[in-house]
Amino acid sequence: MRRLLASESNASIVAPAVNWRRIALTWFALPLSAVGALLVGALLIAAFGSNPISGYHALINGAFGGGYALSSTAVKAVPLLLVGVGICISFRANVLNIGGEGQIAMGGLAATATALAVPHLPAVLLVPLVLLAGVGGGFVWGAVPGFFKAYFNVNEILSTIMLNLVAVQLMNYLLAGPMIDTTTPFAVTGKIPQTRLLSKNAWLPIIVHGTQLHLGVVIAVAVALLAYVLLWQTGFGFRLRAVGLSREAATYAGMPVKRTTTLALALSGAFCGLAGAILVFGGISHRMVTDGSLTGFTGSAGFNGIVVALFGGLNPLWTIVSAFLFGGLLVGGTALQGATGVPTDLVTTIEGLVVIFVVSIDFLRRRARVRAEEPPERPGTRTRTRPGLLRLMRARA
Amino acid sequence: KTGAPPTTNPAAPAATGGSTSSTAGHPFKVAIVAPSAVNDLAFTESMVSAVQSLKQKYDLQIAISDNQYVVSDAANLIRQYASEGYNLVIAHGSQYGSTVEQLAPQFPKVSFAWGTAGSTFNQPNIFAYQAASNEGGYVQGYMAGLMSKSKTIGVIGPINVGDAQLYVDGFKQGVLAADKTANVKVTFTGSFSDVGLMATAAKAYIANGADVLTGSSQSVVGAIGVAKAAKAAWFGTQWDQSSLAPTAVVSCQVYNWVPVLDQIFTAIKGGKLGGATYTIGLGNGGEKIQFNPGYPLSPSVKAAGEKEITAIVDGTLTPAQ
Amino acid sequence: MVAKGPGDAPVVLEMQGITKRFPGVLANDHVDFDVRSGEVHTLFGENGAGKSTLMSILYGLHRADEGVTLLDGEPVTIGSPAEAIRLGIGMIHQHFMLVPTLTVAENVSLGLASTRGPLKDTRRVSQRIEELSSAYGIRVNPAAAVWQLSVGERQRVEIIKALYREARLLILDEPTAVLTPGEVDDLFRVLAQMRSDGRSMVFISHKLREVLALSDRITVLRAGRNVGTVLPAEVSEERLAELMVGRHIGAERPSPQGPSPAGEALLRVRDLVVRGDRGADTVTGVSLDVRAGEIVGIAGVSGNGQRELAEAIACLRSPSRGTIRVGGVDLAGRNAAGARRAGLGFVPEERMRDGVIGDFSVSENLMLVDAAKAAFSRWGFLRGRSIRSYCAERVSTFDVRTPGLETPTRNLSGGNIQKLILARELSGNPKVLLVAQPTRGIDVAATRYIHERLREQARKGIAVLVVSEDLDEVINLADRILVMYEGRIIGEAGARTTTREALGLMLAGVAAAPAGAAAGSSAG
Amino acid sequence: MSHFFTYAILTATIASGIQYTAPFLLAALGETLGQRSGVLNLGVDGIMLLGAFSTYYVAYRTGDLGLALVAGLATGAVLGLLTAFMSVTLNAEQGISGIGVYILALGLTDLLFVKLVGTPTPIKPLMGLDIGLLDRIPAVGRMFFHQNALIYVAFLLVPVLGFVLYRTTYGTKVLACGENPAAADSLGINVHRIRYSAVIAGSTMAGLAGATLLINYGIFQENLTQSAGFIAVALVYFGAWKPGGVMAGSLLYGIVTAVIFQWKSLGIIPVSDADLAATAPAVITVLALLSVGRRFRQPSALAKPYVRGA
Ligand SMILES: Nc1ncnc2c1ncn2[C@@H]1O[C@H](COP(=O)(O)OP(=O)(O)OP(=O)(O)O)[C@@H](O)[C@H]1O
Ligand SMILES: Nc1ncnc2c1ncn2[C@@H]1O[C@H](COP(=O)(O)OP(=O)(O)OP(=O)(O)O)[C@@H](O)[C@H]1O
Ligand SMILES: [Mg+2]
Ligand SMILES: [Mg+2]
Repeated sequence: MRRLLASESNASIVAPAVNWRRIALTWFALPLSAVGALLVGALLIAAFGSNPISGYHALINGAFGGGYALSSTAVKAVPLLLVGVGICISFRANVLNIGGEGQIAMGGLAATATALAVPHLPAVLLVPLVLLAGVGGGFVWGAVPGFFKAYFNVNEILSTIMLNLVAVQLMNYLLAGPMIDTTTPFAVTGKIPQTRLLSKNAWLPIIVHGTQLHLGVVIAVAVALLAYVLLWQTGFGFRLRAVGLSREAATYAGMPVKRTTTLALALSGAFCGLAGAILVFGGISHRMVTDGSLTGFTGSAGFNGIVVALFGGLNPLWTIVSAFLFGGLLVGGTALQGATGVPTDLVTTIEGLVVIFVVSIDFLRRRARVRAEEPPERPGTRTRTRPGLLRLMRARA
Repeated sequence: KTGAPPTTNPAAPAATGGSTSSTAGHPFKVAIVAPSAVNDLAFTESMVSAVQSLKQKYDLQIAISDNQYVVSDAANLIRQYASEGYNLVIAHGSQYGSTVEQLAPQFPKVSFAWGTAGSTFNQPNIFAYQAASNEGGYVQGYMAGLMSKSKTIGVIGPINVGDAQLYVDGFKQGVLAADKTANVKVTFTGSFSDVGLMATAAKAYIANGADVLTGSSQSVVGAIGVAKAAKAAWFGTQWDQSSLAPTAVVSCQVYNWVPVLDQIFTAIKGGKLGGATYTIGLGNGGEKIQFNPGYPLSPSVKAAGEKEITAIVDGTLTPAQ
Repeated sequence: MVAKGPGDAPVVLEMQGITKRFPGVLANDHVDFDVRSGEVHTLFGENGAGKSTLMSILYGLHRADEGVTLLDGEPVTIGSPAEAIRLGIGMIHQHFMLVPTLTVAENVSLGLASTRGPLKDTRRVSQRIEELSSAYGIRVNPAAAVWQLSVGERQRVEIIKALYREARLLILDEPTAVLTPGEVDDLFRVLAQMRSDGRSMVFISHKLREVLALSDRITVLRAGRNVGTVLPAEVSEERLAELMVGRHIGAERPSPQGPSPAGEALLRVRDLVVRGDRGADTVTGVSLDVRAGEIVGIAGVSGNGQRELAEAIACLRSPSRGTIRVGGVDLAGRNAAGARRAGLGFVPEERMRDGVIGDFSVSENLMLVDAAKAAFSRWGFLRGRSIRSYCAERVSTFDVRTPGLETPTRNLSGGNIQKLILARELSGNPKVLLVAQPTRGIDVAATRYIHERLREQARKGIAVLVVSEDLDEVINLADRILVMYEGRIIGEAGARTTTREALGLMLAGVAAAPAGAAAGSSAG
Repeated sequence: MSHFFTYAILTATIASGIQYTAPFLLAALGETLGQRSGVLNLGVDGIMLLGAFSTYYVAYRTGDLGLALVAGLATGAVLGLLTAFMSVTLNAEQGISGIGVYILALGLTDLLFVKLVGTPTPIKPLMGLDIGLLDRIPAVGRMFFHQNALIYVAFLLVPVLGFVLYRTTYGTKVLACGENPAAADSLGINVHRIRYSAVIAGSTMAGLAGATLLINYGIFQENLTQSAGFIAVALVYFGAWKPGGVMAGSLLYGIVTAVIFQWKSLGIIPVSDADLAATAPAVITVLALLSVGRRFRQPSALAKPYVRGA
């Protein structure tokens, strides 16, 4: 019997023909989705009576034209990237983390509380400490629904959404109460729900003078690389992916399924929490301040991060690229508003369209891949259509 | 999220890095960063339309970024406008204070205006502006106290801060001055933007027997609808809201930031980039009580209200802050 | 066992030149196939030979790329199961097509018009079900929820479904794979009655004995092609197997019946009580020993506690009482990983669900239990090179046929997946190997290979415990057979000293065990 | 505390709790129907938003609330079609496609609002409907029988959905598609058609939920729903996919919210602690779930696209 271990055996059977359809669908599916969304966006700009070309020109210029724009984009991308990486991890473990918003807020609060508690520590200690506190805050806020899911079978969609609602109120309470700024006289600011100016020693240093580019950008990229290694090069990542694909098989293999599930959501929360800390200490105002809504603090990064991760194929490395692009979209949206008067909501709309196109085109990708990648060998050789997006997007390490 | 596109195009090649002091021949560049929509019938609209009304007078080039309720995004924009050579950046929201405080030293040639608030952080290029909204609040509260039959009056604020807080305090004081036995209830929804919560709070008051309501912030539109549906009376602030509920709105305290802006522009032309705090009030024409002609207000109540206005304007009455 | 139908009856179904391509696979290659009225026509062939595909085309689940189907001589296109049903074709799938949360009556009437318009007419449906049950001697309670039913009862519901729809051509795809001998006999009795009503049947099975007993004709598919139609009277089991794989394979030789090996008892179970999913005890006091070098088979009708027993031994279910020792180590309080450390290897019964992760590559599945071992992981990081060389070794040692180590495991055949699992479970040199349903749904050739590997492990001194509902398998493979009934071991038989018939009675709980069973039912 | 328990306030609280419940209930019932057929629709919040907007817009333009409601329903149906197309025909990953719909609606409603409306203007409210003499019954009358018609519709849909699911052949097909679509398919049921119909009907209910919310508030604004749609999805899990359970969850959530609000406006909860109190509905919902310790068994095929023969 012929042994089929050698992969060259395939090559000898099929003539290497270029399959453009497959290439288009496997390599250009995501860019095509983006283009599709931008085209619909162009229609919307036109509906507002503006010129889409000049609108997009302003958008791209505002996002990527020059050092300042690039640095703004990079800074805007940081929370998206961190949340996105967290999403990569939790979705790989088959846990849908919709709680990024709350986890960001809790990370921000924990980091802020730390800076308020020990403001005099030197920067070399305080900066890592507040970042770790952010990680911790998010970790806890992710671990709770993770634990509930793993041990009490409480659906994580339910609990993460509910915890978002809890987080926003907790944030309002803390910022208007125990953590409120008591250093400025009441007459100056009234009772704005904000902390005092946080210790300078906790500020994230700017790494390129004259821009916004701060240490958080480097940290976020490093975290994404680490997450990649974690998922594909470590035993923990292996278990996490195994649990995500089949709880049953992981259980039979003796893996700690419940612990892994809890940890996956907690880790996802930790990354979001880190994003929260960076939002506070890498921001311009260097305080934590709210307008009473979660998005007022997070800028919806908890949701946008899902889009970013998805666009990055749930692969932390591609998520870096994707976060940068979406950061640019958000930053450029303001420039577009300036140039055309089309509200920045256009960017949100485009984002939604991107998601819809990506998940829809995935169907065609799946088919293209199955048709093209597994050429007929001999009758009776088994192949199976590959299932869903999450699985499809297994990066080849 | 601008309804009305900005008057001029800020993306057009701007004087970057050059001198920012306004020399004759160059338009004076003003940027407004505001937390809600330009057409919110309240806080943001009051400032934007005031600036636009001065466009000719001062040869202004205006850029507007509205709906910047995410503070970190707003901060980024404020910084960007400052770095693009705008002469004046108006940070229209108390929550932007810290940002302005941080940025002002980095852009010493740019003038920042921050409100509503009472402090310039002792910096030479920050103006602060505020509204003595307690004055109009007092007047309207006084009328409310006289009008209410159920003796139950509901007050809804967004967050306990800035002019909202002043208005609420003044209103409460006015009600009690008119009727010591009245029952004034105050709720803060915790959000500047949540129309639904405001409406819900208004409903709670109605359910508890209130027949007069008032509220501050851009999120009151839903609550006004509730008042209208329940045939309760409504007092507004920041902007004339009569058109929203011609049968329910009694009167509104209307802001007019023009006096403040006049002072700021004059100061800047005179080379002074900040360091002063300006207040609009009933006295300087920055605030006005606009009666809704369509509301059947009893003449005696109206007369009592006008008497209080006169007292405040001529200084015989000063509502406590 | 069953009277044969007429050989000259009219042809009801004719499939001509059916070709079906799946991405990468030619599943049917110009297959001709016909069925006569009142006939049981068997399709026989290796895993993946194309049997199910051919029948799916007939039932409207797939569309043929080429070829025509004639019913009563008329060409028909069957685009959906709805059309197939309308044409009088019924299908019983290997995996029951039942909705567990619905009642029998709801399942039976699903998709049919109701006499009460949009409302359900449960009463009328139940009545009709009762009529059919009594006509064919099939006992079912129309009001019972399907999840409460045993496997055999579910099978009956499937048959009722077909009868209810007045199917005159019934396709049965591996209907006996999960049935006990008694249930198989019941099924065959019903099929015989249906045949005498003039209904026709297409039967698919991997069990040679059944095929020879039931069929009027047998068509063998190999690699998607029809390699011949034979009459059961004219072929032997061996010849059939040979046709199937296309070369000569000898008959399976049962394990030599030596004296019971005197090895140490590596697996000791004492007085075990285990609770099932529905809260009741399903294992009610089991004690057994498996010695080094011995293969012990556990036979039983499914649902008599074997599954829970196996899961308890593998530490996937904690017993409410009793002890389990592997090589002297008490497994109490351990998890599956702990059981493996104590020296247990475990091949689960649901191999696609529990044994492997379909989307993982072959090598990832081979690492599933060992990834944390020092040989493959340092400081928590996986060691790619040693993993690859190890997996390559396993794949070749166990003859896992795969295009590559990175191939997604779901692309492998059932037999090869089973070999992969065996390769993995034996890698830790276990003292005890627990195998549940080792060859369910696996074709004859792969079955023999797997049996041979199990015997080889026993010869090496491993204690092998095989849980199987396939009597032939247990008889062929085991040195000793324990019969489980209602949570207990009710008897023991030497594999060579018992007969299928005697065993079959014991499975039904009828005959008591021969006295003196070494590890029979416990007194407590 | 004492004056909370006055008769008038108690009834008013429950009445507003019921009103608060209605949008959640409508959306959650719609989601229940969709999930029972095997489709997870995470885009409910977006559908509610767009439904609310179109209701608002038509009411604002025409002043005709009836027409406005039709617009809300139609919007729900169209978005249901989109959702079904993605989930059923294109086999999209459902958790994610729903988020796409949500984000799209979030942006689009605001764009449309700015473009088509501009200045926020309240619409005329839907008056309370007095049901015969029932609303004269002391206490109960004002609590339950002086609500606007949509509230009755929401609660009426509970038994209606129960009836459809458990008493009709269509319901049985829906359940079968959610549990074992292959079985349904093998019996000639068009799984795609059933799922399309369930998702479209469910989304229409989400559109109605948006309209109800809008009519409650009387005005549209950005992100009007404030995650109400997501909470509705959560309530489906809470209610274990049963209409009655979903209603219980929605009522728990709505009434706790109303009570907190009443207490805030009555000053029972000090302003400084108001935010903490506002976490109560969410916390109580999760805790209720934990303490009941219910082992959920969701529809087996939930969120799994059905591909014949796979
Ligand atoms: N969608 C598919 N794509 C590729 N191969 C498939 C697909 N569906 C089924 N198969 C293969 O076809 C074979 C027969 O399918 P069937 O549904 O009869 O499964 P089965 O008999 O349970 O499989 P097994 O024989 O492994 O137990 C299976 O072994 C499976 O590997
Ligand atoms: N839906 C499908 N998509 C792709 N390939 C398929 C599909 N169904 C079956 N196949 C492939 O077609 C071939 C024939 O499969 P089929 O299910 O007909 O085999 P079978 O004879 O029923 O096998 P078994 O004995 O395991 O049931 C196999 O290689 C299988 O992998
Ligand atoms: Mg088959
Ligand atoms: Mg098979």
